[in-house]
Amino acid sequence: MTPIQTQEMRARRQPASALSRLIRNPVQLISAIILLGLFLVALRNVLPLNGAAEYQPDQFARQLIFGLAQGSIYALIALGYTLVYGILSMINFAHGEIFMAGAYMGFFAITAAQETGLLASDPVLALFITLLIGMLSSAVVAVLVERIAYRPLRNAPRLVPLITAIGASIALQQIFLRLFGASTRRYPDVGWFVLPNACPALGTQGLDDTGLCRGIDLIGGRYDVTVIGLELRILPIHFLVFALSLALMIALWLYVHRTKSGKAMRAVAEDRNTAALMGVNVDRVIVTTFILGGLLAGAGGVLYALYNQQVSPFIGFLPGIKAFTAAVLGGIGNIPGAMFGGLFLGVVETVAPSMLGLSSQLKDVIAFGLLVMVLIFRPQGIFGEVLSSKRG
Amino acid sequence: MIRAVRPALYISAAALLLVLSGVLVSFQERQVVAGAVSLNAALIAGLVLAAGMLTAGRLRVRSGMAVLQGMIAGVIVGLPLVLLVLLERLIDLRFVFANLTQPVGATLLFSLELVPGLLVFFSSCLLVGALGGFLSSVSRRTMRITVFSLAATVVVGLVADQLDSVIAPVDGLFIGLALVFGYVGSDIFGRDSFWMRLLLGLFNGAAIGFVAGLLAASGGLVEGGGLRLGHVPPAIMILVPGYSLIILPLIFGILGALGALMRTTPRMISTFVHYGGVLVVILTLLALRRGFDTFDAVMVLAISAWAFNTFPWRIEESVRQFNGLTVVQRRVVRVAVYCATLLILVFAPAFLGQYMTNVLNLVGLYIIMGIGLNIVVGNAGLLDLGYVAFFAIGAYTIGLLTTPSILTCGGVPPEALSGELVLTTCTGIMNFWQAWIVAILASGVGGLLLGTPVLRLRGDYLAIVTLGFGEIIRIMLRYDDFSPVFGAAQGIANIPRPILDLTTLNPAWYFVFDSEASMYYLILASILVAIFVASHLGNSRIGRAWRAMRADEDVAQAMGIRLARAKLLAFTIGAAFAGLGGALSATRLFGAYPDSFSLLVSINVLSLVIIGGMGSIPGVVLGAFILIGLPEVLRELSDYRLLAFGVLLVYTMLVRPQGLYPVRYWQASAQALSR
Amino acid sequence: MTQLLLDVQGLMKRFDGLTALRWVDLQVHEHAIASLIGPNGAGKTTFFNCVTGFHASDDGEILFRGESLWGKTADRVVLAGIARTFQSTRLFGNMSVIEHVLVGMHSRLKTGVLDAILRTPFARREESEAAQRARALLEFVGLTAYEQQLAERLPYGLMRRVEIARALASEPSLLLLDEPTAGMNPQETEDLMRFIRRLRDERGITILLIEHDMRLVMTISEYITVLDYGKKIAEGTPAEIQRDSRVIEAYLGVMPDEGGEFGRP
Amino acid sequence: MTRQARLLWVAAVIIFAAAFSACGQQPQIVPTIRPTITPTGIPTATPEASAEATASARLVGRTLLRQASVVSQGGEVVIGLSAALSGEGFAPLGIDIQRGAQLALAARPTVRVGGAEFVVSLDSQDDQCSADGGQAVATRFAADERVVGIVGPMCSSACRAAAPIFDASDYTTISPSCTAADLSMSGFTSFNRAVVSDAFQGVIAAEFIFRPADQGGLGVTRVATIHDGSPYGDGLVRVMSERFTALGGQIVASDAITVGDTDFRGLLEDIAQEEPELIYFAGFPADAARIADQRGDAGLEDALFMGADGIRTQEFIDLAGDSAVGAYASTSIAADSNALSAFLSLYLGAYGEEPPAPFHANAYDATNILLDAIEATASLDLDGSLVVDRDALRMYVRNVTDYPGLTGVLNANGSGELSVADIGISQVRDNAFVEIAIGSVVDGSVVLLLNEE
Repeated sequence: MTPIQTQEMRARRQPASALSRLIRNPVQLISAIILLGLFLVALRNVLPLNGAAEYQPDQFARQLIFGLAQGSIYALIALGYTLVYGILSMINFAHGEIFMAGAYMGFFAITAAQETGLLASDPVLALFITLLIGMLSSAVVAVLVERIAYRPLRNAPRLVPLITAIGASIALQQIFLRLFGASTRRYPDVGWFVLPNACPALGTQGLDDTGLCRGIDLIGGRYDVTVIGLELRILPIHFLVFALSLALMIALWLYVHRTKSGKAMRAVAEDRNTAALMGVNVDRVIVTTFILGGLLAGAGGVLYALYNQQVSPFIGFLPGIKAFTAAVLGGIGNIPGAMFGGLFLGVVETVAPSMLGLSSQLKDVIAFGLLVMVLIFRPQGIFGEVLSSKRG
Repeated sequence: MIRAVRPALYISAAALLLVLSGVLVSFQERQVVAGAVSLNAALIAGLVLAAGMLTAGRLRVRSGMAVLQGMIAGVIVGLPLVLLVLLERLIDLRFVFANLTQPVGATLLFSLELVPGLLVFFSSCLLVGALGGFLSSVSRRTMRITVFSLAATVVVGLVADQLDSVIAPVDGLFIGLALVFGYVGSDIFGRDSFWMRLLLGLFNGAAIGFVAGLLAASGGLVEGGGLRLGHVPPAIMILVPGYSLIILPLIFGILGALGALMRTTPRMISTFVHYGGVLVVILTLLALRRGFDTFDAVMVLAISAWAFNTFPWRIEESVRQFNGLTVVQRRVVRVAVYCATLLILVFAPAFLGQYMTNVLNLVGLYIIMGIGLNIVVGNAGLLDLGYVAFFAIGAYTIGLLTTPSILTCGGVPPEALSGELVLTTCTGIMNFWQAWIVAILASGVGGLLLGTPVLRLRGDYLAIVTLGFGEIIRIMLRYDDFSPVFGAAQGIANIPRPILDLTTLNPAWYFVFDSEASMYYLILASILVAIFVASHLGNSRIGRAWRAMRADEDVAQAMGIRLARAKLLAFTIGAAFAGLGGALSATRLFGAYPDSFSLLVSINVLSLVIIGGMGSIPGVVLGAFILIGLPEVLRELSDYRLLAFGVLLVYTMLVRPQGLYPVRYWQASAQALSR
Repeated sequence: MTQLLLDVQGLMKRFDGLTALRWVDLQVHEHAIASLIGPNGAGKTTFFNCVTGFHASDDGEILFRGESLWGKTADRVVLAGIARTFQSTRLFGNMSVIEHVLVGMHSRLKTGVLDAILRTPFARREESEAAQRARALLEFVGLTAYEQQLAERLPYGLMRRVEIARALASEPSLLLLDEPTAGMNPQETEDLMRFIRRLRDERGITILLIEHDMRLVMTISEYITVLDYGKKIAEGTPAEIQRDSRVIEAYLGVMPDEGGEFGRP
Repeated sequence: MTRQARLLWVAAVIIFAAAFSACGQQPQIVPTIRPTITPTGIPTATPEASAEATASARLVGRTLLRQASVVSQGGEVVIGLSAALSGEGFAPLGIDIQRGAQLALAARPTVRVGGAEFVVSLDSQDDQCSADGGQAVATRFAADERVVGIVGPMCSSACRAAAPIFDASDYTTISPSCTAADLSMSGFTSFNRAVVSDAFQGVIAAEFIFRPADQGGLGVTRVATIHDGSPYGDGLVRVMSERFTALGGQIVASDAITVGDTDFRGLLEDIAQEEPELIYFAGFPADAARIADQRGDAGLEDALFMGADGIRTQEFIDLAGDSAVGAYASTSIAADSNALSAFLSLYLGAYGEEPPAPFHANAYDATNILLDAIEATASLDLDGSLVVDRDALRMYVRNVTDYPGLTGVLNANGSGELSVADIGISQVRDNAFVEIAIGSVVDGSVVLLLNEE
């Protein structure tokens, strides 16, 4: 019997250094060079070489705010992707359309409110009802999609549910197109006035068309403000969108981490079969996940429509893809990660084209480029934990 | 109880969607049977019938109860529609449902007043529901025959105006005569020996052919001639007028022989002849009647009922017989089938006319791309949503190399050159064939480059990243700053059609591929090459490696398959096929325009691969004909093509994941045959 | 002693915190039938995965016929001549039995892309040879009757044999069998034992076996290594292992005291 | 298979491919004439340029055979209509064109040739405003012997894809809405259009923006241009920018949006840096409304907004809300003659709604010109059937002079342009487009006539 050698005698094999790993992997090498190149171009534009910088700080600040607003909408959708992926390790391609459904149903709600005069008399209530109806209808659509398209295929081979998801996404978009027509519809202008005593400070900007000042209009207001030397154009709706998505994210996080059914959800995410053995009703948990994802996407839809004022059956597709990118960026399956990913993507997408001096046609190229870079360098995303092969 | 009624609920929801989407308005004037049945009526009746059959079918009850069940289903579908019509009177639906250009009532109530209209509509729903219920209780065979012949009549009614010029009545007449004479003649005299029967059939057919030749030579068939019987020029006259007295007897002789062998030959050939004859009869009927009214409808219903009656039995027997054959016989049959289809494909443009050939060309392009994507998705299991990027690379390479562009004019953008200068400086312009090879190589390399970063990704990640690549390339092609190279939003125009200049061999051989038929042959040749390459690859060691990789990547690696190399190979070959198709599409459309390379193309190709049957080449061909050909022919349905794709994708995955023409069947038979 | 085929020294494998294998040494000699036993979760399958390149081991050395396999991926390991089966049979869903064996031969065949496309004489010859070899292998494992059937639809015992035939197709010199008798009745286990002996005697293949069926292990293996919690706690001939107190302790748990009512086996 | 044998195989394949392609014909040069608009002059395609272009077209298509449409006695003369009848975004435009043609045929149901009268019927096909659709419809008409002439196709990409096919069978097409500038300069023999080319619309728009207020213009020198990436948008912006810089104005920023995207604030913020006085957008209503609306968020609320005929619809006003007030749009219909208003009331009577798009009058004129051409060039055959010599028909349409159309007096310029050179400029005032000026090209230079307030 050979003597059992003791551990210490062995010379440990040092893990290869990060740099040498980078050199050996050509794909990472090339993308690193590209990233470096872009960074240098950005630096050249920002630094005030000969005279004023190509890219002014206040321009950066304004675009940062736009980016954050757009990013929080991406975040709300991305949360839906992360939840569903966590539970079923499947991308719910139709999630973009569920977002659109919320925006569209919100439109019918707010127009009905306008017709019945509620919008004029009590805008806050009307806005609340619109948000509620938007969220509920998205949840209903999400549950229907899960019930019809995903449940029967729960343990089919990996490719099958993915293809059903693509089919469901196209079908949903076309059903809305056939039912409600392709013409773009407009959310009516609505004013939500708060803090009337801020009137004197607002000066002329606070006056609406009737000439009197009723406070800060959270939805439609535009105010020029100079903050630490940067003259910025503040739209209160930006902060409303950002605040609401943050609040919803925190609420979701608390639900998942602090409640009983949240615990069940995490159990199912970990291992569906074992969770079932522990008495967790897996089907009900999955349905709740889709409902939560739907509610968040619906909220995102209504906020999006209030912010961009236009709704059509086609608005769901592109934001849906971008939101997936955000979810992967943040680390799929990780709730704060989805929020961060959404904001990060929103900002980069808005700021990068002008900072690099490119035309904004390339906005989507930057978004998809970012996705590829993340998957090359850190497939598990910024906050994600290493994807074990089981769920990878 | 609820479970039994669930199909009726689903169908009732579908009916509501149909009505609210305003589709009935655009279908209203589309007549299936002139004067009697409009497309609306056919659709609603079809839905109610299906609801009746499904509900009653589930409960497996005696006919009495079944009829009642059918009625209940009729109510479930009819009632919401009636309520909708009433609701419409109260509030204006047009604001919410924008597509309702006309009130729902007008389309549903057979243009009667409100109350009588509703009564007529509701009672007809009950009646049709009851019929559905009754059908489900009767024997399965009769149910299948009635349903299939009704469906066939509706389809023929819809497509009648396109099919009335496929066969000239005179041709149909002579083909029918040759078959009948061959069958009857050989039956009476040469009953016993096979060769005797064959000879007689041949002789009778040749006699018919001779008569046809005489008729053609006599000029009776010319426009306005007495025997023209219709406006379509008969093929007899077109085929080689000089030698008609030799060619025609030969062709009709073969037909006579086929007629003669109807009884004795293996079931397959007789089935083929049997249904070929049925098709010819229907086409001749349409060509004669030039319209489709109630009489035609009844005729087609009767013919299809008779045909479907024997259909399942004939198919089972031919499959049984086919399996019983020895290996050599099977190889002969396979070669015979291939030759027959090739023959039909070669003569198709002459029969179908320019418009149908144009449709076939579009279907052909999608077949080429489908075969390419089938390798990537069907065999290797890599869900590629950015396939249109390689299609675009192929098209733009042809565009750049066969027209004055920055590549062919030595780096000088052509706008800067005035007219004459272009001729002198742009010496780099290639002819189509050279550029085609470069296009295939370029898209192959594109596949390699785009494949490398995604090697380690799986399933959904891969789908999204390839979708991203597709979008990146589409945006780059349309990007303003690249306009001297790619022409930005204008794309590249004036791409010439291919010219085959064989004047060195024989001064007369100078072919310009400018007509639809010439492009058809070019596309047909490309498809054959594509099938040749893809099936050989699929059946080889590499094909097996791909299929293993698709089933279980880790185990495949344990079998010695280098995953990176296999995936890259699949990507490259798939991309090369797309490049081949892209080049043909660019020259066919005389230009490469950025709008025609949208994500929609990738989804179209993906749908026909998946619905056709992942991994099966005949599945791709079948998928292309149904998903691309049908909407082109039924143009008013082309608006609902995307809706149909979406629903079909979900339906296929739920009910028939292996697709319409599953690879299992194809591969097993291919292997069996190849031994 | 016959020539050393597989020499694993100080194999180390950590899964972020959990040390699955801790300094494991294992030697297998040419034409030997060796076994690797140990309670569940001892790291036996992880050991197989590290040797066959499924998992990258963190430290240690793997020498096969003197050539180092450390850091090589699974496809290179099978080229070197090591084949394996899996604990739960992982067959290809869309393939027939004979296709499984043909895929198993993938590393031994040379048909390239061009040969396949043009179906050159070389390709056709290699294909027919491969088919013949595959049929011979099926004959050897007794699956000739099921050649064209979908592998996943066969009964469990036959699926096991398909997996073994697939592993043999790459003409290995070392075959790693991961609990081949799991789910088999005694009669089938008996057949398998004879089959393993025939493999070693007729085809000269060295066998390394992971097994829980002690009767099979003790009768068939010439050398046994015991793992517990990722550490090698004993190795030697079946007789020595049976007497080794640490092995008993690992399997039956800690003895209450010397003369306890359990007593010696 | 030894290595050399395999290499042999590869070599054989390559040699075969090279040989096969080498014997292909020497590359035939097709001089594509991109829309080379001379900086100063108006894009006039001089007659000799078109002859040379026709020669090259011949190289592309088959040599033009002398073909004729034959309509047997008692049969119908068929006029083909190619427009987008489906596809929600384009359907309103296509249906509007179809109605224009139908109204023309309602007024003139028959054609009188040599004493015999033939009923004229309209065969409408859906070209889905795409290259594929345009070509499919073109082959369908080319295959039908009874079709004499074609009104359409509708969109520039369809026009460009279908033209070679119509050329090959020597057809005559008059498009009521293909405005891409280069279509009449690419040597297509079959292409004509009864609508003002973008070349004119862009030039007149540039003049209107640049000219000082007292000469009827806006007096703006700093302009930012945005287009929606479609051939129409890209071509129009190119022409306008070229003319505007020639006049001395400055294009401070030029960018493009991707259709389907909804948030342009980043783009507008970028443009705001250059402080443009006016934003010129070439595209369709939904995107135009978003840009008009979101420009306020980026600090450009005092910048003017101008579009082209694509946005001159009620949909733009509804979607842009109050930020549409004061927006300008150039459009092809200028002459507000009483014939036009009579036609509009006829339209309202027949279809119960205002025309949703601007091209109905152009379709009306195109159909009538085709009917005139048939009556002028057709002849009766011995057996009484009508024979229309397509080449003669084509020449007739290419040389129409002083035709009193709804859109003004139309003159052909010999290479496909068949329209008056007047462009109307209108502005959004209390929720509707009001025409405020008419620009026309008078022998090379632009004359701006202001409507009295």
